[in-house]
Amino acid sequence: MSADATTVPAPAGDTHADEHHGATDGLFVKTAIILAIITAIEVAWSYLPWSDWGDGTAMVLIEVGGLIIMMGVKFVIVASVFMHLRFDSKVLTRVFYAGLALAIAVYVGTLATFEFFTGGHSWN
Amino acid sequence: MTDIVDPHVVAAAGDPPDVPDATHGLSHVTSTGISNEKLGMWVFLGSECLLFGGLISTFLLYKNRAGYGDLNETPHELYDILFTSISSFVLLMSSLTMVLAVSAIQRGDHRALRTWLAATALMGGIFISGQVYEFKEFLNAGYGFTHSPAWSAFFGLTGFHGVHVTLGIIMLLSCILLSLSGRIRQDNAESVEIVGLYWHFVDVVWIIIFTVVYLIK
Amino acid sequence: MTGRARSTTARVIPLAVGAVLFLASCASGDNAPQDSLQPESPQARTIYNLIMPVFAVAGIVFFLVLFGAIYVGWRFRAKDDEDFAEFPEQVHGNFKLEIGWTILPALVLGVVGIFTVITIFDLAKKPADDAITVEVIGQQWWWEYRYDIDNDGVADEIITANDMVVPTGRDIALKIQSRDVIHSWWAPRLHGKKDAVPGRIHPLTIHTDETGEYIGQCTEFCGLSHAEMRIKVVSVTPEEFDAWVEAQMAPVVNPQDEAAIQGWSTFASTCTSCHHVRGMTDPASVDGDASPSTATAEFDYPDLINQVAGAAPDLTHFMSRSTFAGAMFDLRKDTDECNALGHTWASTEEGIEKCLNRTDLEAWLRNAPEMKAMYAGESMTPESRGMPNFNLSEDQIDQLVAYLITLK
Amino acid sequence: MASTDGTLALGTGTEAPARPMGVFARPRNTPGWRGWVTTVDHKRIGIMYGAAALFFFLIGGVEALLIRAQLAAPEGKLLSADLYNQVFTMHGTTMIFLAVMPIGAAFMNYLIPLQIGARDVAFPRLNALSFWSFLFGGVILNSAWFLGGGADGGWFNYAPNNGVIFSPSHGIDFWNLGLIFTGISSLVGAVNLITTVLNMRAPGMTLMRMPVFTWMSFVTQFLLLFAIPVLTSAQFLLLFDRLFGARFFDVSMGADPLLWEHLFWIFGHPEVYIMILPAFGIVSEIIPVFARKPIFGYPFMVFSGIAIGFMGWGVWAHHMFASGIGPISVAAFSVATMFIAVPTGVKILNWLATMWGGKLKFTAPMLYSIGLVTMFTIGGLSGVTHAVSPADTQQTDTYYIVAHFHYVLFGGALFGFVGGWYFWWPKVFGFKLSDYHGRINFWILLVGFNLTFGPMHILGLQGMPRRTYTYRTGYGFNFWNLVATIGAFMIAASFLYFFWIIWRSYRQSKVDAVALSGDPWDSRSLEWMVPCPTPAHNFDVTPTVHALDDFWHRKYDEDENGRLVRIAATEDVSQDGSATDVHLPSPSYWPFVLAAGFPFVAWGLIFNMWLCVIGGIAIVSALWGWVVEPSVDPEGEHGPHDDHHPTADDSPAEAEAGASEEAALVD
Ligand code: HEA
Ligand code: HEA
Ligand code: HEC
Ligand code: CUA
Ligand SMILES: [Cu+2]
Repeated sequence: MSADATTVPAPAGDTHADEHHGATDGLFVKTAIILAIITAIEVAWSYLPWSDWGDGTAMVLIEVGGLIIMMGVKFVIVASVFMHLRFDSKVLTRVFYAGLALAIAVYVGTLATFEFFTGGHSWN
Repeated sequence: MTDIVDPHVVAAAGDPPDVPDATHGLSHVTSTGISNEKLGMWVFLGSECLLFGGLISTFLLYKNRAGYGDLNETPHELYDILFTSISSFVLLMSSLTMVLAVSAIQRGDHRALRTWLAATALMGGIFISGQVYEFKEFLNAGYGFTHSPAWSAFFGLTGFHGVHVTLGIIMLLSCILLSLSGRIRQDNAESVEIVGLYWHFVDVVWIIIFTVVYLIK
Repeated sequence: MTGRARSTTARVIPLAVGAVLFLASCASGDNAPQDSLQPESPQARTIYNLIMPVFAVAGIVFFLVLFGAIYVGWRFRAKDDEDFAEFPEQVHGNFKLEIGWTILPALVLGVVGIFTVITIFDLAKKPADDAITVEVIGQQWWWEYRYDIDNDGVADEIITANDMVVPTGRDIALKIQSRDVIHSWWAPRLHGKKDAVPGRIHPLTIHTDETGEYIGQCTEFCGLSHAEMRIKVVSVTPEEFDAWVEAQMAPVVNPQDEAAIQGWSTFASTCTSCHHVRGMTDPASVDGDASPSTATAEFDYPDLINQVAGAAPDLTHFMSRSTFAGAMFDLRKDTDECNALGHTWASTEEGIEKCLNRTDLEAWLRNAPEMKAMYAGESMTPESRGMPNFNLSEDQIDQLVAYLITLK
Repeated sequence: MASTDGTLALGTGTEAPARPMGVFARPRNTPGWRGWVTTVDHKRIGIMYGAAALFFFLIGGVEALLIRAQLAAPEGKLLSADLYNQVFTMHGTTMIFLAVMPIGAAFMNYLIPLQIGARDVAFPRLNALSFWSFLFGGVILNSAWFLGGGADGGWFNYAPNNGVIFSPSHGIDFWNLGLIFTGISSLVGAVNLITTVLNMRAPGMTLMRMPVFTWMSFVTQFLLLFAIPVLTSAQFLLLFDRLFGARFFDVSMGADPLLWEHLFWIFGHPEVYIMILPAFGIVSEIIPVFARKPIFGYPFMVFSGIAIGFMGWGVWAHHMFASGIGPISVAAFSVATMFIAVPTGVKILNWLATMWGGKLKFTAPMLYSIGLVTMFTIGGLSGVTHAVSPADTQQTDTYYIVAHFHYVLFGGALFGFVGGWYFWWPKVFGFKLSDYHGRINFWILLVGFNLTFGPMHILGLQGMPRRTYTYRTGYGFNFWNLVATIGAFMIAASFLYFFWIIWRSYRQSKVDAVALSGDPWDSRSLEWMVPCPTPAHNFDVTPTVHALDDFWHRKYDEDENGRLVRIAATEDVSQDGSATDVHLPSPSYWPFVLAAGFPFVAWGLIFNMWLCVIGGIAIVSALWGWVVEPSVDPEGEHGPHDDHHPTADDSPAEAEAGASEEAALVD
């Protein structure tokens, strides 16, 4: 935000005009519609009889992968549009996604050591 | 002291031009140009990712360790996906009303602000009611918080999220009250925006929970 | 110092090695039986051979930094305040140098890393096919061992505690488990440690080349008596081992002499809610003064009442052990003469006469919680752990000991 | 003060909110203890952090002495097994969470705003909340001693030994709740200081002009920001297990105890860098001053610090090499761990290179810094030997590990901190500590320290397990344990000496009161530009920064031959602290009241829910008071230049952050 906007009580109307480049109510509504559509696809997707189709495990991978991708898309849309990350300073994006990336890294690492990485001689 | 400048004009970005000091250092301008409050909120949200991540991972690790004997159903076997989809959808849409509230106060439209805030809080309330109903169903089926690791993890995670939503609702209602008493003005619209950030965050966390905890078997 | 330090660089290496040797020699054989730098098995030697060069590298780096600091400190010290007030050349950095000391350690560590990874997978190999499988089960605060000699995946009826008897020259595949909290099984001269985590079974392969006793200790903090949860691996020749196995499989013989019979019935009434003696018959089924050998009815064990872990040491062949209560106490007196008798010390009357550590055993029966810190409690609750005080009379204690020594 | 940012001001501007709560009339700059309780001044908060941490350090130290007394000889009888377990658990917990971390926080609080040329931190009241919740967290933890015994599960408190069945006393509940509240303290502090560093820098203070100490603190705060919530999530699980019968660690129902280990160490390893990085920052400030040279390779110093912070996230399972996570994970974490030695080595060598070619003056701060460089290296190298995981299976849970971490924590962090005390003492208290005695003290401490922890390497390799209340003759443990105990008492003596030095130097300063210049060491960074002790408003005028080591460059410049020449007298480029019309955030009761509610919540959860109600009332009313209280008192004292404050200010977001903290503890 500009220096003026923060220090001088600005006249009504344009205080934050410069801050939200193009973040209009119309955009928000459109975004919400897109989110709604993705959610509908997600739910439908999860109802599809994946395991009946072809090679079971591969299909399950597609199912899960698809759900994860749709989830990611929704997440990014909300963060960028509703939470204004797209329109705000990059610093905000960095601190937030740093936390998110770190969380994904350490927790995926942890779950992986539980699930896959036994290797060697094992009784379990 | 010739090199003292007005920090209003220059924020840590290379060598500043020489401008005489006018403020005695009490700066209203920050180095990044973002207000402290907003930056602080985002920093805090970054940390919340790790908190929810811990609980989500716990659930993922435990989701099939549902118990022994007769009462050995996993949460997945009891979910009513359609029901949860609807309440998730309501929460998702509350993000829209929230953002409309912010945009209203930025325009200076106080009535619209209050309307949208109320709508948001109401949708949050619907979501929470849905959750309470869902919990009751599970309890009736014999699965409580203390049943097994899977159920502890389920209630722990969703309950924890529910508490976040509840806190968000309280904040929204406080904003309505503050607005009614004239304490929220157009030029401090950012306070609503910050409450909004919290609200959206709680929503995006649910986006993850809904997929990872409910949809993926 | 100034001049010498530079030329000392070459002498630093022997110094570092010397320091390591000093560490290693601080303990020799007998007076440091738990020394991790005295490997006596292939596995422990593998580890040793990996760590010694690393110690040397560490020693070298340490001496470089230490003498570097001393040297720099000496050479560039300000002589006095005036000298200090003058400015040295203002160096802001040296990119090449810094890149150099980023890359050099990385290379050193890369090499260390490669050998480390190789060793990790080497030690994680499957044990040999003829390996004997032993279930190692930790509980507060003692270890139980169950054997699967023929390796058919079904534990044989050999359940012992404290002493783990193994033959030389064969891989022993351990299945490390726990019944309550996390413990860690460690016999330093044989192998590194491995945690016993409840709900999981962890593998560890050990192998002894020479007969003897290898001692160790539980090393994951497991509550009150963690300090006294000891380990003893007794390695014997394959022949002796076969004999031991046979003896362990043999059923118990009912006691014959009067005191022992009394002890038997006290045991049946007081102790069997926790301890089992395999093949024990019911003293109550002995008619009148007919010989105990006529007692035929299998003893019907009551439910275990107070051990969180769900077990107390199996006493079937109690006298084949050299220690008791988590190897905290000697069962066989710790004298050269008795130790020389090995694990069969109690097979003869004379051995028992001379070598039984009666004092501690009686004291244990008199008041176990006083001998070892346990949460035994005044009364037994589902949460209590360890063996309570039964306020037995001295006569009862004598009789119990008379009975226990029949459990050969 | 950006915390009072105009955009966030509530209220209409005409009606300045009256005294928010009748009883609690807004505190003014009260002298005496009330001034301290209500202060929001980062300097006073820093001092309180330091004092409280030192107090807890003494408690932890006395616990350490009990441990050493018990282990002086085999079969020690001073402590029972039960008491011993409590004592070492509380020793480790106290030293880490209540001594070393808050001493670091003390330095960071005091110095960061000064070093970046700010008047205060971004959220002064949240800063006070950080301090008070740390203090009350410590009170909760230590109140266990009077309410049924301390925690007895070890400082990392593995499941399921931390469950009610295995630890039926309430000790672990105190541990758990106490650390949740100190965690809130750290988290709030992290949000605050990160925002401060990002947002409150003086004009021209770019990131790459920040002093190394500020940089290391900045990295530390990110580590805290992301590590604390992981511990908190584990603690929630434990809390629900212990107090409400959840099954997160109930193995009989299929739970896996390794979950706790992972969560704890995902926090725990970054935690060790949280403890060391501020100390690294401190010596990076001290060494250049007494070598009369700039820090060698500033960018490398900064980036190695960032690298350490970053890599610190990928190595946690090196604490679990024996826990059965399987060879693939072990190999990965082994190698990852080793490479942390690379950036750390860069630091060590850059410090030596800073000294190289300098004019070294061995003042007490300098000695302690060199002590860190050498002693930390010993600890770091033993760390690398742990990273060799097959070897670690021989070392883990023995005294060799105990040796490692005392070398890095005491030989690293504490040596740095003590050096920092000597260095900044005049800035904080306006008098210098006796350098002569400081140097003697250093040598006593150095010898005592090595006597205590050096032998532990040998003990560990000889197979002495840690956390054992007793050992036996015949294992080769006797001699070295005795040596270690003697060393420990020597450390104790050196700290008593240190306190005497403080007292003596204080007396001395009263006797011959020489006015202390703002810059007693001829130093480099901005905090030395203002008088000693620092005036309440820090800077008379916000300095504009042109370079790294800006203050130095105001004093000196290079001539044509590259020699340094003085271009200005120190007094001419310093500020005299005489400004009078500076707005400062006003003191507040609420942070204290809010945090004072915490112990009641904790005791309530343990003993009686009604206590929770009392705590809850304190917390809720404090939150409310906080929200309606302007962060700058409209009636408070301030100068005439008021025109930038057309309205009474408040900052709801600050309160919200508080509220979501609240959420965290209510959950
Ligand atoms: C300040 C705290 C601190 C710091 C900085 C460190 C630093 C390091 N630590 Fe340490 N550590 C602890 C505190 C710390 N540690 C604590 C408290 C525990 C025990 C917890 C418990 O169990 O209670 C522990 C335990 C611990 C373990 C687990 C041991 C076990 O329980 O089995 C391991 C294993 O890898 C380890 C490794 C390391 C490594 C590789 C470093 C590295 O960062 C060190 C890097 C530094 C150097 C190597 C020296 C300087 C470098 C050079 C001069 C360059 C040249 C060097 C080479 C080429 C080698 N540490
Ligand atoms: C920063 C952290 C830190 C610090 C500074 C210390 C300092 C010391 N520690 Fe610490 N220690 C730990 C962190 C630390 N420790 C941790 C994390 C553990 C692991 C715990 C666990 O296993 O769970 C541990 C464990 C540990 C053990 C192992 C216990 C065991 O495994 O059984 C031992 C044993 O000797 C020990 C000794 C010491 C000693 C002698 C000091 C000394 O340096 C202490 C010096 C300080 C003093 C002596 C106080 C000085 C002042 C006075 C005495 C004046 C008296 C004043 C009054 C009476 C008012 N510590
Ligand atoms: C409530 C359970 C319980 C009862 C009843 C009980 N014990 Fe024990 N006993 C234990 C436990 C547990 C141990 C292992 C203690 C340890 O080492 O920490 C033990 C250990 C022993 C040992 C050492 C065994 C070994 O190999 O280490 C002997 C001998 C023994 N008990 C004898 C008896 C006798 C005789 C009685 C009856 C008078 C008795 N016990 C009753 C629980 C019990
Ligand atoms: Cu079992 Cu320690
Ligand atoms: Cu670590």
